[in-house]
Amino acid sequence: MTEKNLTVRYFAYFRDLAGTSEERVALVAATTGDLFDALRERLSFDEPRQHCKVAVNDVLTDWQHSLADGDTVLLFPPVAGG
Amino acid sequence: MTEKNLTVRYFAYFRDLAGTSEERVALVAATTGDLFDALRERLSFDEPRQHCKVAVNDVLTDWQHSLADGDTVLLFPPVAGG
Amino acid sequence: MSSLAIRDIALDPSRLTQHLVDSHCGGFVSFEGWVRNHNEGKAVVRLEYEVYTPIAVSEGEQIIAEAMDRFEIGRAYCEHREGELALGDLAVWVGVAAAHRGPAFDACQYIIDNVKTRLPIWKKEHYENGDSGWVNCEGCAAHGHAHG
Amino acid sequence: MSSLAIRDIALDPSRLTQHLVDSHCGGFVSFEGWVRNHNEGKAVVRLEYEVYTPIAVSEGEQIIAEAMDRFEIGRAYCEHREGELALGDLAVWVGVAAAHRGPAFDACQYIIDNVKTRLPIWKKEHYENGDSGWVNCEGCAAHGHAHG
Repeated sequence: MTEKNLTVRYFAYFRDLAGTSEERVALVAATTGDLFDALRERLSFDEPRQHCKVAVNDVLTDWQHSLADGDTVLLFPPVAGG
Repeated sequence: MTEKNLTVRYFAYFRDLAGTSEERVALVAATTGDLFDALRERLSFDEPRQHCKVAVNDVLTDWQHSLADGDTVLLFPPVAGG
Repeated sequence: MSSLAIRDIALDPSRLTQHLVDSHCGGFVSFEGWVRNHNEGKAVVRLEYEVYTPIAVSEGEQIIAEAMDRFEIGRAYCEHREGELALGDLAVWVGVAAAHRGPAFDACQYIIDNVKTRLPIWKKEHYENGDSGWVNCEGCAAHGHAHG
Repeated sequence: MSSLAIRDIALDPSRLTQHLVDSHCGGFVSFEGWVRNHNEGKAVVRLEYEVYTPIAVSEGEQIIAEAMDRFEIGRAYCEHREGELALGDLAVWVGVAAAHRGPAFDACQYIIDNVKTRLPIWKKEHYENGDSGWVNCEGCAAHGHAHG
């Protein structure tokens, strides 16, 4: 599998951990789930997938979503509206 | 059984039927239920007891309440607040 | 302060909410009953509420005490109108503040359900065709008492 | 008009209710979420909401469309704050108007339950002792991320 160039945007707690709100990453990641696992290891957070959300190109999706070169992935830590 | 002197107060639909908001009645009525039945016949209304309410001397009560001479009985047709 | 009041002037939800502000309570649920323009297919133009206030207040306070007892809530308050109301006017307001929203929803519904069935309040509707009638209680047989 | 909006200024319930006035709907239920002075035993002095607005709005509109579909209601509307809030400020408002109150209560609760769990909104609390922390989601494990 070849690497994909992705833009990852971080919010709230994840932004604090990443130390940035956005970065370019080149990754051999087939799905949003793969990307999540790679970032979870790199940023050392505990949250399991089911407590987080992900959007690709501004549309909410699931952890089986196949990533394409050039995608912008939004990584949402556990939400707490209201 | 001797007659009791009661004050009966009518509200809303019952006042329209009675043509007055209050009257003195002298009645051989042991309970609020007896009074209800007598007035239901005299005023010719259809409502059964369970759709109406009664208070004696400003306290809500049931249809088994024993009446005493001098009591003021409030007769409430079906309520429709809200 | 009483937990229920009968008013002969317009109810103002923002003033009413002030009764319930509590820095311990993050959830607030309110119910507002507005005068509708129709009832059972008839066009309503205005209505009157008749209230027997002494018992409406004592029974209303009892309902709110029951709600405080049954549900984990902080505060609850209710006001009901009497007199003449126009379309869109506020007839009844119930507000409940609680630490958690579930009990606030449950208590608010409990209070309005019981206010509607237990308080000595009667509603006379005036219809577009000139008729008027006392509205039957919720849950009673569906026949009104229309008068010319 | 969108059925959900994110605001960076104070929410005003009386203005919001105007979105929902409908002469066919006699029952109106609203939920207000106020900033509390405590959370999990810690004294809160203020908080910030971070919102990712494009998805908060599209997902919020989806939630309200679901509520309109599931419950017999006439109208529903929601606003959520972003930015800095003080104690007692209104963080979220949900209003539902319906011909009958049962569906209005159910729909209002459905909307707030889903707004809290599905919208990309995060809350950072600032505590009396100078700490601050991102608040965990409802239903997630009860551990916050406190930072000095």
